[in-house]
Amino acid sequence: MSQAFSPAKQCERRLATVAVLWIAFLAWPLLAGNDYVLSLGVYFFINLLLIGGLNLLMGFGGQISLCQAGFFGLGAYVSGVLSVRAGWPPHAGVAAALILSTVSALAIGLPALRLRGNYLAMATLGFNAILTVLFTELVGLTGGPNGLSGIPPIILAGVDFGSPQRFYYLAWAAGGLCMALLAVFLSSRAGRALRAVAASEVAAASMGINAFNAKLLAFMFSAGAAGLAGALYAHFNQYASPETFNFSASVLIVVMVALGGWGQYWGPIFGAAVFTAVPELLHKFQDAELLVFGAGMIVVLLFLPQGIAGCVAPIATRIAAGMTLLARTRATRP
Amino acid sequence: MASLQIDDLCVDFGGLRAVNALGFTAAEGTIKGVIGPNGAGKTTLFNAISGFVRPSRGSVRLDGIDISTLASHERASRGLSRTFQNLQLIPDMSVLENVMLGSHASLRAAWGASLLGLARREELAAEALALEKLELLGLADRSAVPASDLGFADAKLLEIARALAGCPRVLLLDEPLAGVPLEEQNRVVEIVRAINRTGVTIVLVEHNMRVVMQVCDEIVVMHHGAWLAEGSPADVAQSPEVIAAYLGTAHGAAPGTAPGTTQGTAAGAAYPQTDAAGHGTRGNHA
Amino acid sequence: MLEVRSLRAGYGRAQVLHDLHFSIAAGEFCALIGANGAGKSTTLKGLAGLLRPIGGTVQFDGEPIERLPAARILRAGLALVPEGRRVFGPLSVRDNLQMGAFTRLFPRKDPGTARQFEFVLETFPRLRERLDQPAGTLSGGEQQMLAIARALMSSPRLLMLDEPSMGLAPLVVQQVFEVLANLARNGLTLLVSEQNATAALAFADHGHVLEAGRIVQSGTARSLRDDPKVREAYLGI
Amino acid sequence: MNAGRIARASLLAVSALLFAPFALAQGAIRIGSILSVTGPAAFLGEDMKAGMELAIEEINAKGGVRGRKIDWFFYDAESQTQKGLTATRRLIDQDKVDAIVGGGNMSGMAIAMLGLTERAGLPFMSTEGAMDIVTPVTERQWTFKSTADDEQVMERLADYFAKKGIKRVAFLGDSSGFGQSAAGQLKKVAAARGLDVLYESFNPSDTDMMPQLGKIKDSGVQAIICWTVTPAGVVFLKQAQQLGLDSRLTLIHSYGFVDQRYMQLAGDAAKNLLLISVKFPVGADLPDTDPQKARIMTLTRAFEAKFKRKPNQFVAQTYDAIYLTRNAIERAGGTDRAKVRDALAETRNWAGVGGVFNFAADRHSGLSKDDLVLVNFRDGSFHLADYK
Amino acid sequence: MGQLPNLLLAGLSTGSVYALVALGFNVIFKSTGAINFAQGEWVMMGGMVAAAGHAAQWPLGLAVLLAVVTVMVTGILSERVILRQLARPGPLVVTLVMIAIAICTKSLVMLVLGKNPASLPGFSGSTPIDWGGLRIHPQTLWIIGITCLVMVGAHAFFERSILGRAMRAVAAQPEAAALCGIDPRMAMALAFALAAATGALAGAIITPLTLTSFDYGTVLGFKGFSAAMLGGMGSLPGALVGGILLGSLESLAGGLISSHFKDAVAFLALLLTLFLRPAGVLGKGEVERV
Repeated sequence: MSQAFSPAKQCERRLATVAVLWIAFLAWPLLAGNDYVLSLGVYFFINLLLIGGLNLLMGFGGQISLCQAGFFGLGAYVSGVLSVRAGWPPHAGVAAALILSTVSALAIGLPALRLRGNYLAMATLGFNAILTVLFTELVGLTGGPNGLSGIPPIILAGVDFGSPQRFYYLAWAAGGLCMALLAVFLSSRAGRALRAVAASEVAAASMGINAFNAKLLAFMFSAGAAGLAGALYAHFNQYASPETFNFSASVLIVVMVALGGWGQYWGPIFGAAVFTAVPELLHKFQDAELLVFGAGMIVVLLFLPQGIAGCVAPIATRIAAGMTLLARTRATRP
Repeated sequence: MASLQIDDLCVDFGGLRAVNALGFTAAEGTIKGVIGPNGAGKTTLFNAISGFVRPSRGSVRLDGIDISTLASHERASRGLSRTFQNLQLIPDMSVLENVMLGSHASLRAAWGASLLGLARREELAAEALALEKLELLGLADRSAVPASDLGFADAKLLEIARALAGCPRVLLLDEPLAGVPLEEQNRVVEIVRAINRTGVTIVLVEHNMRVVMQVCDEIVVMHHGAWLAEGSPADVAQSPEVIAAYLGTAHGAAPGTAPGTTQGTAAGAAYPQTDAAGHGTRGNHA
Repeated sequence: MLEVRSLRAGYGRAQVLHDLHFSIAAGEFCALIGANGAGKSTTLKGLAGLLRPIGGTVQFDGEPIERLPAARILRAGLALVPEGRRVFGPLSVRDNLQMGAFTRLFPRKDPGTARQFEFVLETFPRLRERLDQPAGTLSGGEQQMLAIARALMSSPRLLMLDEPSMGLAPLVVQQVFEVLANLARNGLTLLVSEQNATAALAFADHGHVLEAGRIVQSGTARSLRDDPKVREAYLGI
Repeated sequence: MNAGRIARASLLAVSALLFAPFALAQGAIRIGSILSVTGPAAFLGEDMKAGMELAIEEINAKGGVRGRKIDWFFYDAESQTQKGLTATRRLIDQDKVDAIVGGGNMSGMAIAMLGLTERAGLPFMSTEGAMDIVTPVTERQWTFKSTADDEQVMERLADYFAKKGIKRVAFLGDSSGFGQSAAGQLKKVAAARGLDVLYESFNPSDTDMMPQLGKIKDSGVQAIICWTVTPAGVVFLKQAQQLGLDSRLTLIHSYGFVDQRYMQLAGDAAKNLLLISVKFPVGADLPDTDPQKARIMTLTRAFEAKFKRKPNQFVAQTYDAIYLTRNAIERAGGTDRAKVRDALAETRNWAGVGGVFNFAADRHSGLSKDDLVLVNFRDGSFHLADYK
Repeated sequence: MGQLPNLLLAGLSTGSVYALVALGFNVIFKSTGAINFAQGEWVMMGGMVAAAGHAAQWPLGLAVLLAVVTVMVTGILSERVILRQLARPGPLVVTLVMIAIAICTKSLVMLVLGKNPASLPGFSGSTPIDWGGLRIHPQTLWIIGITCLVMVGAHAFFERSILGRAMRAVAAQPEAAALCGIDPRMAMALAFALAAATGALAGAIITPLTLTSFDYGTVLGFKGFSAAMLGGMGSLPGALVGGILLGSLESLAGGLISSHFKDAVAFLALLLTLFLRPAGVLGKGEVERV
């Protein structure tokens, strides 16, 4: 433990691990066997964007937002409506979704991030509620409660990403990009500043850190990631409906951040895996599904306060150390 | 190198005036001690200087420039660093990163650039600087552990290292010795001197009088938020007002009658003592 | 009355107290002096049951109390006036005093409480004038009086006070200590932690000097007051 | 490095679970169903599921379709469109069903699902209400539905209004797909039939309709049509009674509200209520000449024997849907998807329990206004109020 | 404009229920600093249990009592059996655990009491009272009356009773309260019991008007939380003012602007209030916070 520690090296290690992981993820379409299982992979990456973005804001920045599903929906509807109603090419819609969700986070964040703790939670929750009403009631644009159907698939450079096989690679790239950006950001000056703000705004200010800017940046990043996730979601399902993006969904994303590992770099991977896989696994419990889910959540919160990542990461480190040792002994053997 | 000049500073909390028309100057490259009895307003003074509380009057000048309207983070970027009496470390961050935080203000990479990882060279430089400061304070071998793993004394040193990483021109130290075991106190004193030798102006609040008398070039004595005395350690120690105020009414003062509060008890109402078994009460008024 | 043996305590990984030994006889007015961070508050919190000691024993009238929760220790007759007074700001002075007698009022009313109430109001006449005022609006000195009065409401046999002089004007400090001395004269056992060594040693019978979590010196108040080492360490002269 | 390895391992474990081998009946016909039996729409889902269960049991007990039993794949959409979509993918890609019956008992969900089924070229028999599910047919080649079209329902209502001399009505629909679709149809029908309609709406989760009812009260209409399947419809009745509207105006609820439980919840607030409904709930009151009467009574007895409670028209809706699909497969001579689709479109004059079904290549909704009646609720059960 | 009195009355009655829910949020917020997301589920459960009791031929009063007691026990058990296991019960973790408890509560109610919506008869029938053209459902009066009673009762409890004042003492100075022999865990259990009981009562009195079903809790909780924030988290009169303000805003927005956008209008007003007065309408900032 006493070896020299370096954030730059930590960043490189994380990037390398992400690279290896993402190369491994390339095998999913081969393993998946059918489009349904493959589509779970797509949802995994979309959830990763949602949870990873929120983990930056909540886990590392200590700011509670109950609007992640709102930004998710904003992304989905902006891109969906632009391509369905205005005939924009889908990739332009995706870009617009990314920009608009980030900008609306700026607009909400400017007043809201001056509030602390529960007040920020309330303000974001209110914004989510307003967005839900808009998604539901602007029937002419969004299709209302029936949802927006007929969203075209993404076509980039002549490649049609309509099928899950192709779309998987888009989601894969977006998820990987998000994790890489997070790795770089967390080991940077701005990332440190954000973590400092979460622990003590007083300490941060005494280091010359503008706490407000740090929080605003994290809020915009989390909203941007959610907006991108939403746009991808809309073009993948070619459909969006309002109840996917309501307050309960926001609460669930918060829960997934905690289950994966609050403020843990690898947390979102676990959170997204749980979020994607658990409904499939609990399916056989039928009516008791929710109960099993709630009980499981209590167990994780009580006994794994660091989330799944906090429990798995030390084991993984130990295994890594063991493997390195093994590799070395093998190498030194004649 | 810089000087810190305080003029006519007042801080009010509700009806209470915690700092009252205080003024003093810490000259370039000196160590200025601020002493005073508990509750004299020393920490409030520090908070006002570093921008955590808003003074109701008066000014704080750094090198003659009035900084009293700046936010605390802006003051820090101008070279005004401080430590805290009750630590303000980032517990789950490594020791090294805590120190790197200190150099936040002196790094120039924009938010976007650091998000995209374009500031690598600067990062590595900051890392090297942080390690250097940790070595100075003898914490280099613990750079990888989370700050929460450090003992109290080491944590105090870490705070100083972090303040130093910002390459401050003026350093405010709030009780750097409080809670530091005797055997380590000398080390801290040496470090404070070493920092001062590099040209950093230091303002020091400390209860350990031996240390204050040893290291400070000049001492200002606060009492009830106000200026009471100022001068060399020797002068201050001799000043009868200081002895009277700082040490409580001097030990000569007999516990005499006090107006108001205690008159009713002068005769001494007997304490209604419960007996050992805890049942009932015994006796009441005298 | 109180026997502390090898008391060790701390917060999380940081151990603050290292094998603390001392004892207090019944009726004694004892001062625990030391600089900021020496471990005075930790000691008192450990004794009052706010902090579970890592090791060592505390005997109160021969009974071990180091594992008891705060309420049980209070019932046994040991009360603490916390550092910084900690009055219940939104509650009235009267309510603050009643809360002090919580263990006797709840679950059943104790007739002695009314007498105790009269007694503390007699001891602190100022409080009687302010009975229905929210405690948060009192001055610092009055709050300190209230904090002491509140602790007295439980009819303790040993009263501990953590830095009663903190943030008070010297005149008020003097008044506080006079009240304490009076209580001591009337048979209450007292343990006062103080940074303000002069004030504490002026009134106490005995003193223990705490430094970095250890008792480094003990003796009568007079002997400590005149001890040049104590004078140097705490008075810097 | 290794945190990733574990993540990967857990993903693989998940996929292994998903691949758990299914005991496949050799040559069985695979029918998939998605309904919401939890969440806000669960109220209908339970009955709809029961109707399917009963139909499939009956079919299998009689030896299946041309000797092939039905293998039923059921998923709970939990009233969430996302869950419904995932389940649809699962039915299409993993369970490889031959047809899907049931679209989550939410019109919006059925519409979302049909994007996937159309692309996969899979026959989809929706049991949900909205007309948009099957129109335009050019974009709904593979989708059919076993419920009445709102167009037909509104025509039937307009007939009734004409009979009673009602000219001015208020339409108070919920903002879900169910209510919106009905409002859209009513606009067309009203224009053609010279009805004067005041449109108001509410959210399905609303617990207060005073603002809307206040406006309606002041507008001088003769009847109020409320369109919802949610308990908000009970609130409507209670508040209408509170304002004294129930005794002055004709109050009408939709076929989605024909449910004993709602009537009991409404209590005497429902005493003057009319509901437009398929004939199923009033089977006993039908004249013996009605082609459906016998079938309705048979199903009612079978259902009561199995589930120990009375069936409602939601049971009928899905029961018919399964039979429609079964018949099409039988006539198609197998599970060839295109043939099944064509066979469905050729369904003519088939008397189910919910009505007489007539599909066509350009009409994927089988019921007509003749299948609809007006009913009321008296003495604990539904009674026929207006037949043809 | 003739409907304005009706709108205000409707707002007052929904607002009263929001106020009761907000009261529950406040009590738990004061003792834990956490947002109790199970509050809405407790309201739902109160309605469901009362309805089940009534369906089982219990007299109405007894059915309501049954609901209050059952939910109170649920609240206490949630605290004793689950929350107490937390090694470090910080506000955030408690909030998350309460979300999990909310999910479990909702699911259990569904499994035990079924998925059907349920109702109760009006406490004194449902024949509208005519008041100069204003037709009032008698239950509306019950709701407003009971809310007033509960608010006055809560005020009396926190101002007069030993236990209530002890709870305030714990909230103001937990350590000093422990030194007075007040067990903070007792205060916590009491807070959960109180919050659950008021929640259950709110559920029972609103059910005759709005029905209830196992999935009604989330929306009620959401509205109650908003009302608590609007009035000022932790302030007792704030809960009342916040609840009635939110209820009236909704009702007026629904009647005068558009029933589609009434939630949006209400929340927009709420956001503006937050930005202009972050501590809520009656909040005193940090003064009386834990």
